[in-house]
Order: sequence, then structure tokens, then C-alpha cells
Amino acid sequence: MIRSLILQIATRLLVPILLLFSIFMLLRGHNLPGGGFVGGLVAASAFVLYSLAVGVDGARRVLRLAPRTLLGTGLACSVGAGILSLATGASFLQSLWVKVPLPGLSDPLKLGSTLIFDIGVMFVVVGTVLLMVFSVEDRVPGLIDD
Amino acid sequence: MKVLLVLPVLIPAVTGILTLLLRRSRFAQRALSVLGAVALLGASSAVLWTVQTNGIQVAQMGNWAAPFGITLVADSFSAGLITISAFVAVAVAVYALRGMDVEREFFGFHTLFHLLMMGINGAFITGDLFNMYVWFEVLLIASFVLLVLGNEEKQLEGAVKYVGINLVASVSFLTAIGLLYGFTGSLNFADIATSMGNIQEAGLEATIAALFLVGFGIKAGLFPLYFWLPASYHTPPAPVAAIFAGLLTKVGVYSLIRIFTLLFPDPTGYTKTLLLVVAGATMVIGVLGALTERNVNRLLAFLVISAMGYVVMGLGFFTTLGLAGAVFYIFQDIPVKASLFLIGGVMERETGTTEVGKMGGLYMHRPLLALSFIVPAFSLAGFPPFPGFWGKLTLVQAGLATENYLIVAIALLVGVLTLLVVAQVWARAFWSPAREEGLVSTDSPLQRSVLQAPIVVIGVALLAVGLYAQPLFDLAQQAADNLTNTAPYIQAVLG
Amino acid sequence: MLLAVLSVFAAAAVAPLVVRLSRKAAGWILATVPLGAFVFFIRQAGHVTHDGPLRESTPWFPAYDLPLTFYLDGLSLLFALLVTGIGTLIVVYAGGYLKHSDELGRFYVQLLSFMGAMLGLVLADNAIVFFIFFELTSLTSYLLIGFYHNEEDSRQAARKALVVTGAGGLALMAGLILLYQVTGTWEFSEMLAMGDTVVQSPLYVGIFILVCAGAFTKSAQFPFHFWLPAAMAGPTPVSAYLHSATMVKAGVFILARMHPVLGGTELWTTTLVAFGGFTMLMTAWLALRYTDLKQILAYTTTMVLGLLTMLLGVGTEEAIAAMVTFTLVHALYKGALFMLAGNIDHETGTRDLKELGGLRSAMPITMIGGLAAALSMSGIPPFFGFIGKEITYEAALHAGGWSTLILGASVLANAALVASGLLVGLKPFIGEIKGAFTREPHEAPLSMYLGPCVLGGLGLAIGLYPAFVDHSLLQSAQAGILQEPHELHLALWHGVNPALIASLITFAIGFAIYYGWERLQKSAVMGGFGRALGDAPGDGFERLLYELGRSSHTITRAFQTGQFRRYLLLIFTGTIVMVGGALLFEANLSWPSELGEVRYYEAALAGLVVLSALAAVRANDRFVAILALSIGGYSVALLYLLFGAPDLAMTQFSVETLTLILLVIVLIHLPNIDGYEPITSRVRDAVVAVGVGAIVTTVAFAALSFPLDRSVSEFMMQNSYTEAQGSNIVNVILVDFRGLDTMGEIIVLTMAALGVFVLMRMRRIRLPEILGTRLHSDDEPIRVDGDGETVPAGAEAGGAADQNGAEVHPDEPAGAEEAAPDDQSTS
Amino acid sequence: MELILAVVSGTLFAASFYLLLRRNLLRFVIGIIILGNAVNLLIFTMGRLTREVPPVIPYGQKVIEGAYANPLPQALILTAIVISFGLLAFTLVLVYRNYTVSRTIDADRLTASEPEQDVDLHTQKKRLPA
Repeated sequence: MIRSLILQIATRLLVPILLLFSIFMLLRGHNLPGGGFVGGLVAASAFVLYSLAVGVDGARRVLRLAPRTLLGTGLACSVGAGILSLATGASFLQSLWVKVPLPGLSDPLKLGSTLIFDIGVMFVVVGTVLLMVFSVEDRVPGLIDD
Repeated sequence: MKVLLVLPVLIPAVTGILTLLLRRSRFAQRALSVLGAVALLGASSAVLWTVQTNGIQVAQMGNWAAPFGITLVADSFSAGLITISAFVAVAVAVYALRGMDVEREFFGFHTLFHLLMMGINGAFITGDLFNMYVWFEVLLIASFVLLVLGNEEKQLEGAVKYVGINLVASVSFLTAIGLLYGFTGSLNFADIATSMGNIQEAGLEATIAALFLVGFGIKAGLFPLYFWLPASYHTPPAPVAAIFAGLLTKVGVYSLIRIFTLLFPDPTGYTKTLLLVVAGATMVIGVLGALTERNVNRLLAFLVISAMGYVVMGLGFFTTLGLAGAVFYIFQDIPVKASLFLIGGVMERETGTTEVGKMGGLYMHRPLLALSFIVPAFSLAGFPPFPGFWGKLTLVQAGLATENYLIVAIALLVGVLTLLVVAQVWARAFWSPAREEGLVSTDSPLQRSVLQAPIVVIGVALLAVGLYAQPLFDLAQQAADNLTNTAPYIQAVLG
Repeated sequence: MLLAVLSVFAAAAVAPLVVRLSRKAAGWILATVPLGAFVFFIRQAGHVTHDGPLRESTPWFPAYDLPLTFYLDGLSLLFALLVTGIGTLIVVYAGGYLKHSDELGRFYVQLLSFMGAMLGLVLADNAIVFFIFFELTSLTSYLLIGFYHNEEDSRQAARKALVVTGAGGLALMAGLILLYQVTGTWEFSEMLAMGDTVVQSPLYVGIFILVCAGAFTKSAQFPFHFWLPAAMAGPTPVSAYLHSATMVKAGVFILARMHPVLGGTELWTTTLVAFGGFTMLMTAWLALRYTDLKQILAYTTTMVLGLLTMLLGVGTEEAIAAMVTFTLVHALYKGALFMLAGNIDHETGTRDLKELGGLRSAMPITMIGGLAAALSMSGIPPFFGFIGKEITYEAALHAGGWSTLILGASVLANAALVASGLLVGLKPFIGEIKGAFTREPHEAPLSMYLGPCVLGGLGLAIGLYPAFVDHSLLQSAQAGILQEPHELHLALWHGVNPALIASLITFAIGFAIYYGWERLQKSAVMGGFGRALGDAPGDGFERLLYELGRSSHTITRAFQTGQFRRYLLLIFTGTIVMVGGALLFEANLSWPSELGEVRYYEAALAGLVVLSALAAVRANDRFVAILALSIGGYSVALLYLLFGAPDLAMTQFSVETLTLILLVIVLIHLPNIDGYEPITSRVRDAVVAVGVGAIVTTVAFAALSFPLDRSVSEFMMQNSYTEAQGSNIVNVILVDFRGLDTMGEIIVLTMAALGVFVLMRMRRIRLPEILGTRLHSDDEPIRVDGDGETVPAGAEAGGAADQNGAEVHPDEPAGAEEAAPDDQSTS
Repeated sequence: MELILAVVSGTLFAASFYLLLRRNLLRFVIGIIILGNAVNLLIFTMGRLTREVPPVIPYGQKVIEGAYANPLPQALILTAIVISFGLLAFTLVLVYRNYTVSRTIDADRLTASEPEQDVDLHTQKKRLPA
């Protein structure tokens, strides 16, 4: 934890922006460079930043979900997307699409099971980075005396 | 078929995820673990049955026709392997109910175990080169974590060697994939097999084959690439070691056989000689290592290496009979090795030591364990009526038929030495009298039977196969037919 | 026949139960099974001797062309009767002998399994079936020899037997497979007619050597004769059964079986006569060195095995007649004598001739049975042994070129046998009681004198009335070996002929040895001879094992040094040799014809990648190395960007950053990377490294000389938007075309994170706990909180527990396990 | 340009293998990182190079007209990068954790798991124990 007022204030500003940006990266990924992985990294960096500012415990409280739960949820989403295809009689991981016509837009909004899959990827990336960083930052005391 | 072929990967994945999410309840984890393993066995058996009745099964992921998406393929070889692996997984899951401690369970043993199974099964049934790499990495990282679970000094140190060398193996594999992609523009096994002709240069094929041999050879524990194996396999607890010894090297050797038969069906003399030299050196070095080893688990680890030599020898003959022998040998070696490591774990618990020479009294006090030891141990030594005998018989026959007398002589000599090793363990740990304090385990009879039941079940299964080898040998022969005559495989995948 | 074999195995399976139900009667009850089999074979005898062989086949392993076929001709009938007949007596005998053993049940399992295996062996028609039973006898006899497993000597003897016979077995397996390749059948009965084909095949010598290796090891022929006397460490019923009547004869049996197939050649005759004859002569005299009854009997057994082998080598009609006759003779008397030795040992506590004497009054029944057997062994008329010896001499006289030599050796060997017989069967009973026995000598129970009496009595009966066996059993056995019928007639009195004279000479020498035995034993010649041929091979074998162990250790240590870097170096070198070898020896490399367009900034970037890598190699400061590393990584990202891979660049960039952060966090806690390494190792490593790099580049060049087939990518491009609803093809590949890869990828990530978590948060579980026998733990007790932090219990402040701090395993908290009663240590 | 990148990749291979063989385990880790880049670059090169046209279908079109960068190797490398990051993180922490226990990052001193004296030969009797 780094005790710095600037960092703490900056963090409060940056974290929501980063989180929004990560969702943006996730959603545009299917059509433009981006995607779940990069989105996940951005989101994770938001929490890492937060943990640097207010400490691991604080970050963990804000996160609400334990990193391992995030990991499990993410995997469940991705694998679940595959199972969803199976359940509808399609092949495993076959993409399913629903077209939602939105008022005011000419193109309908296309929602696919691949989006669930990509969200899963994002969750896993966030969970991975956070579990790693939290573990390393907050390791068992007395592991090493330096 | 869309569903069935995915299950061997999906079930362990779901089990792994659920145990991760339900990590707070030890009971739920354990129940899920056993149930997941049993379900896996059921699904794998169903796959096997379907393959047996309807021939090679193919599932296109995402419904993209091969070679554009990822294809899962189950032929007799793959289906047999996933079924036997699942059988061993059930045994290990049950054993782990007592053989694992609460801390390791809390830190994710069950999750890692099932995800490891996922990686193993994925590697067995994938029909895609890069996908195979991914499954390799899945099982690799799972094995890394399982290896360090406990953070004991030996574990960490063994893990450094294991991790370091296996990373090199992965990279070597990936390099080979990259180069092969550069030649053929494809990743699908069947598709590559049809376009291997593009290379039009047997020497280059041999080079890429050698590169694959390095990658898989490290995983399979072949000479001179095996060093990580005796450095690490003795460090984790018995259930982990059992699954490692039973399955991990088999994945390497499976891939070796799959790639060599499918992608390099007409090996040059160099490749054949190379394989046989590697095989001979592997079996010799393995059994020599085991001969004077004190630590029972390390001793078994050396025997794992030796067995891989036999399998590669069968591949090196490049005949249907040789492959049938190799496949059968793999089939039976999976439960044999798993069982031996589980027994090794019980031996440790009962005598309080890992040193063979300091054990004793197990024959007097644990006759059932002794009986269960004889089956896999003498199967390993190739004694009838245990299944190892059939494997060895077929391999020797294949070798003599192709007039590779030298390697057969080496194999037989190694058989004698294996017999000696097995007899040493038997005589010292089982026959010789117990030390003064007797057996030290404090397991209750029920707890002991939790540990011994899987061992006994594997022993009975092995004995049954030894006495009536027909079904399993049939399967191995079918697998060998599929491996030598690749047209049906390619046809099934590419349509 | 299958039923007969299976019933014996079934008896083995139920034996522990029978013993548990009735310890006293177990032997009698279990003996009914071999007895039943014996009766069964007796009933078949008429059929076999008159109508020819019986063959029966049960499907078993069709994939291997392997039915369970059994073949009952004269040869197998003779052996089957011995196995079941003597087996019956032995089972009864063992019940008395091991009455007080805790392991009687296990003993019966092993003994009856052995019996089943032996029966299967002699009956098998299929070579593989035969071999399975052959190996099974090795395995079960291993267990039986090691019955007194608390003694190291027993274990060593068992190991000796197992390794020697096991090794021979594998040679035999190879021989049988080669035989199959030549004949195209696994069935002995079909091979029998194909002798010419086999003998003329180029593989003949190989087959012959391999089969001989199997037979000689099993039948303890020189130079493998040492394991059999050592095997006397087993209990006496085992010695009586395995090492006289049955298992050791398996080698002779396979030679006899193979006689029509492999026999008749110069090689066959020379080898068998030379090895058999030498074994016979040597071990007959070696027997005289010992005062231990069982040792004497063991050596005389190898003597007989040598004799039988030699007779098979001679292979004439007379020789085979002698061979089958002596097989029966020997089985009858040797079984009885071993049981006699067992009785004496059991009832007096010793079987050393120096301490034995004057037992005639204490053990009269044993003496009668034993003496009858001993006289048969010594070949004294009217016992069956006399006939056996006569017919042997007869065969020797007609052995062609070898005749004189064989006759001389036989006389000398038989003379020693005469003495041995008297030593074992007579000497303990006559004279005065010498030492103080540990037990008061008394007569053995019925179960234990039944065997010697029956077998001894049979020896006398057949001697008096040889017609009981000669035309039926022995003649058909002879026919089984020779594959053509001959008249076989046995009689006590042949008139005065050369054989009788030879017998008389034998007696003269034999009695002389008997009376001068004690002096002979102490003589220097005997001592030297015994050490050279009796002790040395066994010691040599043990020494061989030891040296094998030592050298294997040396070899293993040469590779498995424990040094990580050495492993890597060997692996890399191996890689270069294997892959480079293929390039060097096999490949005709094609090179790309042109360099293609190169832009200066791309080249500069590529140069930067190389330079940064070299800087990382050269760096002596960890942070400099990381810096170089990052520059390289970012440059690679830029390269990706330049060549149309923005996703890749983005990922590479972020991963590079993440790696950098992790490296810095961890490296702060670690020592620096400087450290001197000698120039030699650096040069060596550099050579290896450059070799690997060169190979990769070379193959890459070769690949680049071909045009790439981009049809897969083309398909993906075509379908990305239309079918998969995405414009970013790379992302569509990741989540759709190759979604399974991505699934694997996130699972890898998950587990990597779990791994880091385990490494950083899990306490160290020390070794004793792994064993499940928790002796002590010097770690503090721990408590596990919501996210699995392991917090030392004492260190935790009261208010620090957060909302996730609930116990994770309410049913069995981690910290409580040490208190669980089942985990308490015993120490 | 492909050829240059092939050479670059080969050089990275050489550099990383040299680093893998160093005594210091941190150098080993650095070697692993470079190795990852080397193999990714190799795959990238094997997919052949196309300048500046990313495999993204322009808005409003259904396919890309003309040349475009090969997307498949990119996807493979993406997966490989992520995987090797996971493995690398684990390896790094493993080296660190091992250091906390054995107090060394010297590869030559990792011998606790394979002790010198693990052979069992009765030296006086010169017999293999039974």
C-alpha cells in the first residue's frame, strides 16, 4: 500500500473510468481490436491500482467477490456458453445469435452466446490478475525476512 | 454425437468449476469430486461403446467443418485411453478421500485434479495440433500446482526442475507446430496429413518429426529428456503422484504415436533408428535407476520411464502388431502405475518411511495390500497372468517379426531387471519383518479400506484383463489398425 | 482337462477358508482335489496309451489366435500323474508339517496355485499357454521358496530362483515366438510334425539357444545349477514337491516336448549331452560335500536333471526309454526322501548328518518308507531304481560315438548317487544317537509318513512288477517324445550283460564312498572342487547382482545428478543431436529465393529486439535485465502492429506490462543475478544455444521457401461476418472458430492464479504429515479465512477479521485437524 | 522481411537457451520470457507477413477485399501469449517461494529433492540386500 494523497484521489477518479473502458473494450472486441482479454486486463488494473492506494483488504472489500469466485464465475460463463449451445441442440461452443431491434437504430443489436463467452474470459482475467497480485502483495507473513 | 464427445472434457471442467465455487464446503468438494469422476467414467465408457459400435466419432466444435474449426475425434485409441483414465480417476478420487489432507483440499486439490483430467482428456481426443498444445498447457499447469501443493522444500525444488524442463517441452512443441503450420497452412491433424505431400522432402519431415519427438519425449520421459521425472514424481502425496505416473507420461507418448503415425506415416530410416535407440536407452536407464533406489516413489518413477521405453519401441517398429503392442502396453500401464503409486502411498503411511529398506512387515500385517501389490508389480515385470505380459509378448513378437533382434534382446534383459527390482521391493518392504515399532499408521479399519478399496479394485481389474485379455487386446488392435491405416480417420474428420 | 487345472486353482482360492475352518483336517480336505485330478488322469491313461493323444480346446483369446488347448499324450500323462499324485501326498504332508504356522492358509494358496500351474504346463498344447504356466510356476515357487520370509537367506534364495528362472523364461518366450514365426502355429501338437522345417530354417540356432536357455535355467543345468540348492531355504514340502518332482522337471519337459521339433541335430546332441553330462557328474559329487540332508538331496536332484538332459541329447530309442523311466524313478524316491528329511528335521530339530543317528527305534515307520526310497535311489535291486540305472547304462552303451564317455560319466555319477542314497536313507537311522536333539525324537504323524511310505512302497512294487508301467505309461511317454511307437520292456533281470557289470562297478565304488565318506568330505580335493563349482557360481551370481547394483547406481548418477542445469544441458544437447541429425543426414534443404521487401524501420525494430535480448543476456543487474526485456517485448508488440496485428500488439503490450510489474514485485525480494561463471561453461552453453537457434532458423527458412496455403484463413475471413457476426476476425477466431482453445486458455490462467495463491498462501506441510503419520508439526496451528489466507492463529488481532472471515470447513476446520484423534501420532 | 524475422526468432531462441542454462534461476525466468517471444515471432513469421492491413472487415462490408494479414497465426499467438503469461507468473512465484524455503536461487544448489545418498547397497557384505 502506498500512502499518497494524490494517488488516492487519482484512484477514485480513475477506477470508474477504467472499469467503463474495460466494458467498452469487451463489447467492441467482436468487431474491432479488443475483446475479453484486454478488457479484463483493464478492469484488473483498476483494482490493482485501488489496492495500491488503499491496501489489499480495501480492494477486496470493494471487489465484493473473492478472486477465486470470480475465476469460478468466469469459467462458468464461458463453459456455460458452450453448454447453452449444446442445450439448444447445436454443437458445443456454436455461436447463437439473437437480434434485438432497437428503436432509433437501423441495425438490430446482435446479441450472441459468444458475448457470454467473452464476458467469462474477462472475469477470469480479472480474477487471475487479482488473485496473483493479492497473493503476492499480501503473502503469508514471515515467508522471508528481508 | 454433438454432445457425447464433448463430455470427457466438459464433465471434468464443470466438476472443477463447481469445486472451485463450492470450495467452502469440504463435503461438497469431495462428493462432487467422486461424482464427477464417476460421471466421467460413464461418459467415457459411452464414447468407447459408441466408437466400438459405430466407428470413429467426430465432433466439430462450434459446428465449423474441419479443418476450419477445432475437431474432436475419438477412435479406439483415444476412446480406450479416456475410459481407462477415467477409471483411474475414480480410483484416485476415492483414495483421496483419505489420502488427502484438509489443507490441500482447501487449496484446490479437487479443482486442480479435475481440470488436470480435463487437460488429459482434451489431449487424448483433440484432432487439432494447436488445440493439443492448449490441452498440454492445461494439464501442465494443473500438474505444476498439484506438485507444489504443500510447499514442502522437496516439492518446490522438484517443481522447479519439473516446471523448467516442461516449459522447454511446451516451447519445443509449439515451435514444431509453428513450423509445420508454415509448411502446410493447417492445424487439423487430418488436414495436415493430406497436405504433408507438399513438403516433398523426407528429410524435412524427419526434422520436424524429431522436433515433435523432443517435445513429446520430454513429456513422456524418454531418454535423454526424462530428468525432470525422477526429480519430481516422488515429492507430491500419493494421489497426485498416482495420477501423474498413470497419465501424464501417457499423454506424451500418446501424442507421439498419434503424430508419428498420422503425420509421418512413412518414416525415414533415420527416424526409425532414432526411435529405437531412444526406446532402448529409455528402458535401460529407467530400470537401472530403479535398481538401487531407496525411496519407493522415486523407484517407481524410474520404472515409469522404463515402461515408456517399451511403448516407444512398439512405435519404432512401425507395424500394426508393434503398435497394437504399444497401445495395449499403454492401456494396461495406466492402472498399473497409478495403482503402484497408490500402494506406495499406503506403504508410506503404514511404515512411516519412504525407504524401501526400512519398511517391512507388510506381508504379515497387510495381506490384502500385499496381494494387491503383486498384481501390478508383476504385471510391470511382464509376468503372466497379468496384463503386462500380453503387452510385452506382443511387443517382443513385433520386434522379432521385424528382425530387430538387438532391441528385443535389450527389452528382454530389461524385463529381467524389472523383475529383480520388483522382487527387491517385495522382499524388503513386504516380506522382511517389521521394525520394532511395527506399523505406525493410525488409520482406522474404515479409513484403511478407503485407501485400499481403489487399489484392490484396480488389482482385480488388472487380473481380469490378464486372464481374459481379449476385449482390451481387441481394442488395442483396432486402435493399431486405425493408426496404420489412416484413411478412415481422415475420412471421418474431413468428411 | 481344463476342469482339472481349474479345480486345482479353485482349491487354491478356497484354501484359506478351509484352513480357517479346520486347521487339522485342511490338508486332507484339500488333498482331495489333486487326488480327484489324479484319478481323472488314471482314467484317461487307457485311452491315451491305446488310442493316442487327447486334445481339447476352449476358446480364450481369439485376437491372439490363442485358445486354451490341452494335449494329453504319453509324455504329458506321465507328468500329469506325477504332479497330481505326488501333489496329493504333499498337500497332506504339508498339513502336518506346517500345522503350527500362522501362514498355512497362504501356503496352501501358493502351493495349490503352483500345482495348477504345473499341471497346466505339462498339459498345455499352445506354446503361449505353456509359457504362461511356465512363468506362473516361477512366480509361485518364488513365493514358496521365500516362505520363511523373515530370514534374509530365504529371501535371497527366492530372489535367486526367481531371477534365474525368470530370465530363462524370457529367453524361452523369445524362442517360442521365433518358433511360431517358422511354423506358423502356436500348437505344439502341430509343430511336432514340422521338425524338418524348423531345423532347416535360418532361425534354428537362435530358437535352439533360446529354448535351451529357458530349459537349462529352469532345470538347474550347469552353469545355472546354483539356484536349486539355495532354494532348499523353502519349507520341506516345497522342496519335496517343486525341487524334486515337478518344477525343475519343467525344463526337461520342454526339451522333451521339443525333441521332435528341434532334436536330432548335431547341435542338439552335443549341447545337451555336454551340459547334461557335466551337470550330472559334477553335482553328483558335489552332493557328497554336504552333511545337510536337504542339500545332499538337492544336489542329487540336479544330478538327475543332468542325466535326463543328457539322455534327451542322446535321443536314441533306448535313451528316451531310460529318460522316461528315470523320470518316474526319480520322482518316486526323491519325493519320499525329501519328506523323510522333513520328518527327521521336524521331529528332531536337525537335519545335519553329523548330529543324526540311531533314529530307527524312534521313527520306525518313517525309516521303512525312507529306506525303501533310498535303496531305490541307490539303485539296489529289486527296487525300481535298479531298473532305471540298468536301462540308463543300456542307453549309454548304445549312444553311438559318445558311448564310452557317457557310460563312464554315468557310472561315476551313479556311484556317488549310491552313496548319497545310503547317507540320506540309512545313516540317520543306524548307529547310536549322537547329539542332544532339541526335541525328543518321535514318530511323525500319519499325514507325514504317509507320503514316504506310499512313494517308497511304489518304488519297490514297480521294481518287482515293472509291467505295471512299462507297456502303458512309459511306453506311451516315450512315444510322445519320439513321435513314433517303440516297444518298451522293463525287467529286473536281463542276464549278465555289460549294463549289469557297470552296475556292479557302480555299487563297488558307491559303497566305498559311503564308508570313506567322512574322510572324503574333509579332503582338500573335495573342498576345492566344491568351492569352485558348488559355491562359486551362487556367490558369483550374488556378486553379479551387487556389481549390477553398483554400476547401475554409477550410471544413474551420471545422468541423474540432481543438478538442474545439467539436465537442461543434456536435454538441449539431445535435442540438437536428434533434430540436427535429421537435418544433417536426411534433409535436402531448399532456400527461399529472395529476401522480399524490407523497410528500414522494420529492420531497425528487428535489430532492437535482438539487441535487447543480447542486453538481457549480458546484464549483471536484475533491473537492467528487466528493462532490456521490456524493451524487447514492446518492440515485438510494435512489430506485430506494423504487420497488421493490432490485437496481438495490444495483448503483447499489456501482458508485457503485467509481467514487468510482477517481476519487479518479486525481484525486490530476491538477490541479484550477478555471479561468476567460468568461461568454459559459458562457451559450452553458448555453443548449445546457438545450435538450437540455428536449427530453428534453418527449418524456418525451409518452410518459408514454400508458398503458404492460406485456405483456412480465407474461409475464416469469408465467414467471419456472414456466419459468425463479427468483423474482427481474430476475435471471432478466439471466441468462435477456435473457442475451445480460448476455453483452455482461461483454464490455464485460472490454475496459474491458483498456483500463485497456493505458493504464496499455503503453509509448508512438512514431510511426516504427507505420510499420514503425523509425528509432530513445528508450524503454528492455522486458521483459514474467507479467501484462504492462512493466518498464524496467535498473530491475529481481534478486530481484523473481515466479513469473509467465517470458517471455511465448519465440519473439519483446518486448524482442528491436528487435534483429530485419528491423526494423533503413535510416537 | 520474413527471413529477417526468422533470423531474429532464431537469435532469440539462442539467447533464451543460453539464459536457461545459467546458474541463477532468475536468468532462467528471463530466458523463459524471451523464449516465449521467440516462438511467437516464429509462428507470426510462419503465417507470412502482410503490412498494415489488419484482419478486420471494414464497416459495411462482408469480406475484406484484397490482401490482409493472416488472422489465424495471430489468434494462435494471442492464446500462446496468455498461456505463457500464466505459466511465467507461476514459475516466477515458484522460484521466489523456493527461495523462501531453500534460501537459494542457484540452480546448482537444488539438490534436496535428489540427495546424493539415496542408494542402498550393503557395502561391507557386497550383497544386494534382499
